[in-house]
Amino acid sequence: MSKIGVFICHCGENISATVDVVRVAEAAGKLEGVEFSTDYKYMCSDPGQTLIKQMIKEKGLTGVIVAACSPRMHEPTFRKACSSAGLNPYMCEMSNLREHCSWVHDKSEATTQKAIDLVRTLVGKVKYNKPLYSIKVPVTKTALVIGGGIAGIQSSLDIANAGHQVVLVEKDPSIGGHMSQLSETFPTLDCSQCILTPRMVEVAQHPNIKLLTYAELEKLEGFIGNFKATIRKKAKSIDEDLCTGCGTCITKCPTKKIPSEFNTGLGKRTAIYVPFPQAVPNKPVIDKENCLYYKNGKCKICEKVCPTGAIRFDQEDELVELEVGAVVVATGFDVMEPSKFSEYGYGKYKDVITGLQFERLASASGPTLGEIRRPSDGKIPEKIVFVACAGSRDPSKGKPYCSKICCMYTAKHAMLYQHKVHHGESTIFYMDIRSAGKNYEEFVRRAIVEDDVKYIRGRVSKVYEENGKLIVKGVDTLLNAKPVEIQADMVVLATAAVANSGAEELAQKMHISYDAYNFFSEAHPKLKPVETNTAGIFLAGACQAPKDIPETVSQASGAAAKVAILFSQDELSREPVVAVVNRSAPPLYSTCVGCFMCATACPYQAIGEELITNRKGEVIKRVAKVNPGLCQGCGTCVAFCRSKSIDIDGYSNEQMYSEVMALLND
Amino acid sequence: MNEFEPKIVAFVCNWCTYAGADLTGTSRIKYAQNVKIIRFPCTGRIDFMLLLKSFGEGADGIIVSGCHPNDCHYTSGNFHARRRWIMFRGLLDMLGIDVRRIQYSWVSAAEGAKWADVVNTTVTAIRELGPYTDYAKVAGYLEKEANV
Amino acid sequence: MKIGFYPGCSLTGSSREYNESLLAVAKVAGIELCEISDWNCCGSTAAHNLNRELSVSLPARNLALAELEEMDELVVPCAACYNRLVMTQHELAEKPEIKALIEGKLKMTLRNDIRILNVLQFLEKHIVPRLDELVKSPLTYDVACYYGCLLVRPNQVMKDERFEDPMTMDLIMQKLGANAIDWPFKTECCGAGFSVSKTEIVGELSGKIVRSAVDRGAKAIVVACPMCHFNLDMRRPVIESYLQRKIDIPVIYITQAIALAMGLSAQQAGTQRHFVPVNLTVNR
Amino acid sequence: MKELIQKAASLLETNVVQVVIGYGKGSADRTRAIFSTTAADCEQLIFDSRCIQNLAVYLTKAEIKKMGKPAIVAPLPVLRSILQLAAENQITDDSLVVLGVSPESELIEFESLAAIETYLATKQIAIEEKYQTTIKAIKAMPVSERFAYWVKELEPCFKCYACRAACPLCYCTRCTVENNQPQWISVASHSLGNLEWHIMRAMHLAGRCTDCEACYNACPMGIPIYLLTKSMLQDVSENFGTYGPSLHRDNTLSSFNPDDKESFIR
Repeated sequence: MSKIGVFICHCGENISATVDVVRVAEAAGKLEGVEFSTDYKYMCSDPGQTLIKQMIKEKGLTGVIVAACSPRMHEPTFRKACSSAGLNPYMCEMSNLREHCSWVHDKSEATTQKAIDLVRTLVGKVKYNKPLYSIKVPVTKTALVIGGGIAGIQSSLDIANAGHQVVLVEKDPSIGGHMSQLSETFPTLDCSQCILTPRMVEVAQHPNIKLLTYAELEKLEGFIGNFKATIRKKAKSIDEDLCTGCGTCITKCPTKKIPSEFNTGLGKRTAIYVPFPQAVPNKPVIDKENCLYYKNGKCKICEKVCPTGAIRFDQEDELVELEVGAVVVATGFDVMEPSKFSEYGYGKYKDVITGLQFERLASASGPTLGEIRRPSDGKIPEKIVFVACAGSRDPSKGKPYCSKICCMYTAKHAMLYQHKVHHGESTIFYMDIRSAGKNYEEFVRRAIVEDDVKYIRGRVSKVYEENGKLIVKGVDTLLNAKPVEIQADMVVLATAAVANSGAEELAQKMHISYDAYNFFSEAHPKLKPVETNTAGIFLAGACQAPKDIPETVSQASGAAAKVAILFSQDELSREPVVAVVNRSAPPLYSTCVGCFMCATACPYQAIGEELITNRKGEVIKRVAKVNPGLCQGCGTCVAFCRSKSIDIDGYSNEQMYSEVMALLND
Repeated sequence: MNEFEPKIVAFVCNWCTYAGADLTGTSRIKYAQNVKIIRFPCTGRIDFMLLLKSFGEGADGIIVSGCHPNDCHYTSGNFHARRRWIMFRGLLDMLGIDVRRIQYSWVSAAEGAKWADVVNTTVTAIRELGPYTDYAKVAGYLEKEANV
Repeated sequence: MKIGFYPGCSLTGSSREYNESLLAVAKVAGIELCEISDWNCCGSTAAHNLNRELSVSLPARNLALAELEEMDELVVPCAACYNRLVMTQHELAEKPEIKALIEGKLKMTLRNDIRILNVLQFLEKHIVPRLDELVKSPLTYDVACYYGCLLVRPNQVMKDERFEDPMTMDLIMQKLGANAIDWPFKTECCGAGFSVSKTEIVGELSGKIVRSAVDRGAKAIVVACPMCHFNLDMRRPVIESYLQRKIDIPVIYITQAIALAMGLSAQQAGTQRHFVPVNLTVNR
Repeated sequence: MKELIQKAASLLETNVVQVVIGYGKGSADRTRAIFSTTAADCEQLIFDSRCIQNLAVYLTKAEIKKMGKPAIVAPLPVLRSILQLAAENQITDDSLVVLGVSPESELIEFESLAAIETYLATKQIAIEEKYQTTIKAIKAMPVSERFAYWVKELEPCFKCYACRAACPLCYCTRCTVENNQPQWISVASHSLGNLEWHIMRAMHLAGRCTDCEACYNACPMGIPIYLLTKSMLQDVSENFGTYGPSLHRDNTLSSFNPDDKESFIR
C-alpha cells in the first residue's frame, strides 16, 4: 500500500493567487494511497525541501508528489531531496500546477478543481512508481573530430592538450580548410596562413592526435561514451610510410591542367598533387579521376621517378573501425554556387568572380602571387565592384539568412585592393553593413575613410559586358533611389555561405538534426550552442551556421571543453528510463513471442535478441532484449508491442493506465 | 443548467508539446481549464489503448500532441506515432467512434501560443459536439455514476 | 482536353495582330482555342490599386466561367491579364476565406484547378514540340527577346529561378532558326503605363532597350506583352527623339515570329498593323 | 490429390518431416485439420473447395511444435500467412516444408520462403467488390448510426475468442486481453468489452492481416468482424501504398516514411 506525501507549493503567489492551495492539499489528503498532504510557500526553498525530507522519515513515505512548477524546472531538485532522505528519487514526481494551471487560468473554482484533478492524476501514477537506479556506462576516452579546418584543428588541439586521445578525420588530402585559402584576415589583416600553419603542424606532431586525411565518416553507431565509428580512408595511391614528400612525382606528372580546388579554379594542379605547399601532411595523393594511368591504363611516370618506390596504384579504400567516446563535428561550410545568378554573369564573364576566388588572387601563395590581376587577361583592374549579399538575405533566389562574414570580408577585399592598386577604385553595393564584433566597425570605417572605398547602399540588378567593360547596373537607395551604372574591370560577388553538399547525409549517418538549410542543429539556440540533440556529439564552427574565425575558434574550444568534461569521468550515469522485456515463470519465461517488430521500430537499434536456455543449454525461447546502454527511453516499442511484453521504466503501462484512470475518475 | 464542460485528456510528449505548454504558462497565455495533460516521453509511447480507455472512462475529447515531423527528440517516435494514428483513426471512423473528438497536433517547445489555441479550439469543438453520450451509453458509466 | 482562351481588352484593340497571329498559329497546329463566352475585364492595374476585393472578383469570374465551360487549360496571352488571373488563382488557393467571400459575391463556385498558361507556357507546351514539322521558312536574322516585367513575375507564384535572366523566348526563337542575341535589357522596364501620362519616361526607358538591341545587331525585337509592344512600337517617335537618332528596328510578337516561320503571310501574321514597318527579308 | 498424398507420405517416410498438417474429412459435410504422422495416415488427406480453414494457425502452437518438423498443406491464404509468420520471425526456411496448392488444386513445391513471396507477387490481396461496397455503405452512415450499427453487430459476441484461436497471426502466448495488470480490456462480454476487444484485435492486425477470413469463419455468431480488418487493409494501401506479407519490407506499423501524408494533424 502506497504512502504518498503530497506537497502543494504556493510559489510565492504564482500558484496561490489563482489556485486555492489549501483546498488542493485537503482534497489530496483524502485520496487513497495518500498518507500526508500539505501546502507551503516555497517548496524549492531550503525549509521546503527540509519539510519533504522530514515527512519522508516521519511518515515513512513511499512516494512524493510536489505540486509546483514544471518538472522541467525542478524535478532534479526534489528528486535529490528525496534521495538524501533515503527515498528512491524516482518515487518522486512533480505535478505542474504553475505553467499548466495557475499561470494559464484566472482565479476560479474551475482552476482549483483542475489543480485537484492534476494532483489526483499524478497520485494515480505514483502509486505504481518503482525504485529505479541510474545506469552506469563506461566512457571511451578518445574523441573523434570530423573536419580539419580551423574548428577541427582547434578542438583537436584542446582535447589533446587536456590529455585525451583524438582522431582527426579530414576528407581532403590536407587539413587547413577554408582558412588556409584566405589571404589576410579581418580586422587585423594578419596573414591567414601565417597564423594557421603552425597549428596545422602542431596537430600533425601532437602525440595524442591521430590524423586521418583523405578520409570520411562511413558509419557511426553506439551512444555517448561508447560510439563505434567506421572511417573510410580513401586510397591515396601512395605508401605514406615510404613517401618522403620530395615532390619529384608532382613535377614529372604529365597531367598538369586540372583546375586546382585550393585555388578555386584560378590555378592548375597535376593529377598527383598536394593541394598547397604548406599542406599537412605534405605528401601527395593521386586524383584517380584525372590520372592518366587510372583513365587509360598507361603512364605510371610517377612510379618510375619515385626515389622510394612509394606509389601504389593497387591501393584500395580502407575501412577503419574506431571506438570513441565523443564526436566533434567541424565540417565547415561552402560558398554558394553563383551560377544561379545568371544576371550577374558568373560563368559567362571571366572577370566576375566570387569572394573566395578574390582571396586566392590576393593571397601571396595564390595563382597571381598576391597581385590583383583579373582572370580574363591578367590585367590589373582599375575599377572593382563588390556585390554584397549575393545569395544571402534573398528569400526568392538565394538564402533568407545573413551569411554574417561577407560584410567584413568585402570591406577587407576592397581594402586589400586599395593597398595593392593605389589608383584603383572600389565600389561596394550593400544592403546594410553588419560589422558587429570587436574592432569590426572600426575596420569598416577605415576602409571607407582611409582607403576611399565607395559604399553604395543598394542592390545590383544586372552585370553585362559592353565594349570590354563590365557594366554594373544597380540602385543607390540613399540618393533618392537613382539607378546607377558603373563600368568595372572586375566584379566580386560576396556569395552566401552555405552548408556543405554532403551535410544532410552526414547528419543522417550520425543521427543529429539539421535545419532547413542543412546546417547542423544545436541542442538549444542559447544554452546549448555546441551540443547536438544526440548526447556525446558536439558542433564546432560553420557547420552549425556561418561564422567568422574568432567565433569558430571559440566554439571549437567550447566543444573541446564539453568533451573534456565528459572524459573527466570514468563512468557516465544515465537516467534509468529505459525499456525492458518482461520475464515470467516457466514455461513461458517471457510473454515475448519474438516477432521483433519492436526491433524494427526502435530508433536506436537498442533491441536485440536473447536466447533463453534450459539447464542443458538448449534454446527454449528466442525473445527480444533491450540494451539499456543504447535505449534512450522513447517507449515507441512499448506502444507497439501487441502482447505488452516490453514496458518502460518511469512510464510503465501500469503507471500510465492508472494515471488515465485517476484523471477521469474523481 | 450550466454550460457543458467537456472532460478532455491531453496525451503529450515531454520534449515538444509539454515544453510548449510550459511556454504557454511562462507567456501567461490563458486557455480553458478543461484539458489536463498526461506526460509521455514521446508520442511513440502513446498507446492507442489508452486513448480508447479514456473514452471508456468518460472523456469527451482527447488531444494527442508531440513534436513536428523531423523534430522528434528520439528522431522518429513521432513518425511511428503518425502511422499508428492514421490507422487508428481509420478504424475508429469505420466503427463510428467520432474521430472529431480526437485532436492530433504538432506543438513545438516554441509554440506556446499554438498550444493555447489547440486547447481552446478543441474545447470549443467538443463543447459543440456535446457530451460523448454514444460512448457513455456503451461504457455504462453513466449508470455507474447514477448508482453512486 | 479543352483549351480555353481569354483575350482581354488589348487583344481586341491595340494589339489585334497578337490575337490574329496566335489564332493563326494555333490553327496551323490544329489546336482549338475556345474563347470564354461573356468574359469580363481582368481588373488591370486599376483594380488592385483601388479595390482589393474587386481585383480578385473580376478575374475570379473569368476563371469560374472557364470552369463552367469545362476548360482544362486557359491561355491568357496578355502579360498583364495573365498576371491578374494567376495572382487571383494563387490568392484563392491560399486564402479559403477570401475564396468563400468571392464565391458568395459571384454566386458561383470555383474548383480553382484550371491550368492558366501565358503565351510562352502555351507555346512551350503545345507548339514547341511540333516546331520541327511546322516551321516551313526558318527565320534567318538576329533577334533580341524582350520579356519585360510581368511574364516572369511574381516569383513566389511563378517559381522561375531565372526571373532576372529568362531564356524561354530565346529558346523558342532559336528553334525558329533565328539567333537570339545575348543582351542585358531582357527584363528592363519599358515605362509601362507612363505611356499615357509621362511619355518622355517611356522615351528614355524604352529608348535604352531599343538602342541596346540595335547596337548588339538585332534585326527585330520579339515581345509577348501588348504593353511592351505598345511602348516599343507605337512610341517610337518619342524614343527617337530621346535617342536623337532614327531607328527602324521592328517589334514583333513571338506569335507573329512563329507565324512567319510557319510560312504564313504577313497579312495572316498581322505585321501590317504595326507603326514601325516590319520588313524582315534581310538575311544574315 | 494423389500427388499431394504421395508427396506427404514420402516426406514422412524419409523422415524429412515428422508431421503433415493437412485437411481431412470432418463431421457432416465439413473438413477439419488432420495431423498425419505416418505414410498411411496421409491417405486421409483431402483437398477441395471446402478446405477453408487456415492451417497456418497450427505452425505456432506448442502442441504441434512438439511433434517435430511439419509439412503443411497450403492453399493461397495459408501461403500468405506463412509468409507473414516468416516476416515476424516465427518460422524459417528450415522449420517447415510447404506443400503449396494452387487455385487450380495443383501441388506446388517451394524451395524456400522467398520462393513463396515470388509466387505471391502475382497474387496480391484484393478486397472483393462486395465488401468494398459494404464498407463504403457503413462509412457513409452518420457517425452515431454507424456506432449503433457496430454496437448491435458486436452484441452477440460472448468473447469465446474463436476469432483469436483461428487467426494464424494471433500467436501471442499471453494475449493482452488476459493481462489484468492493468486490465486493458473489460473482461465481461458487454458492449464496451466487446468493442474494446475487437478494436484491439483489429489494431494488432493492422498491416499484418492477410485477409484469410479465418476469424469470420470461426465466429459462432457470424459477426462480420472481417469488415474491420478489410477496411484497415484498404487504409494501409491508400495511405502507405504497399501491403501484403513480405520478407524484405518492414511491417507497416513498425516502419514509417518521413513523407507520410495525413490531413488531420494540425
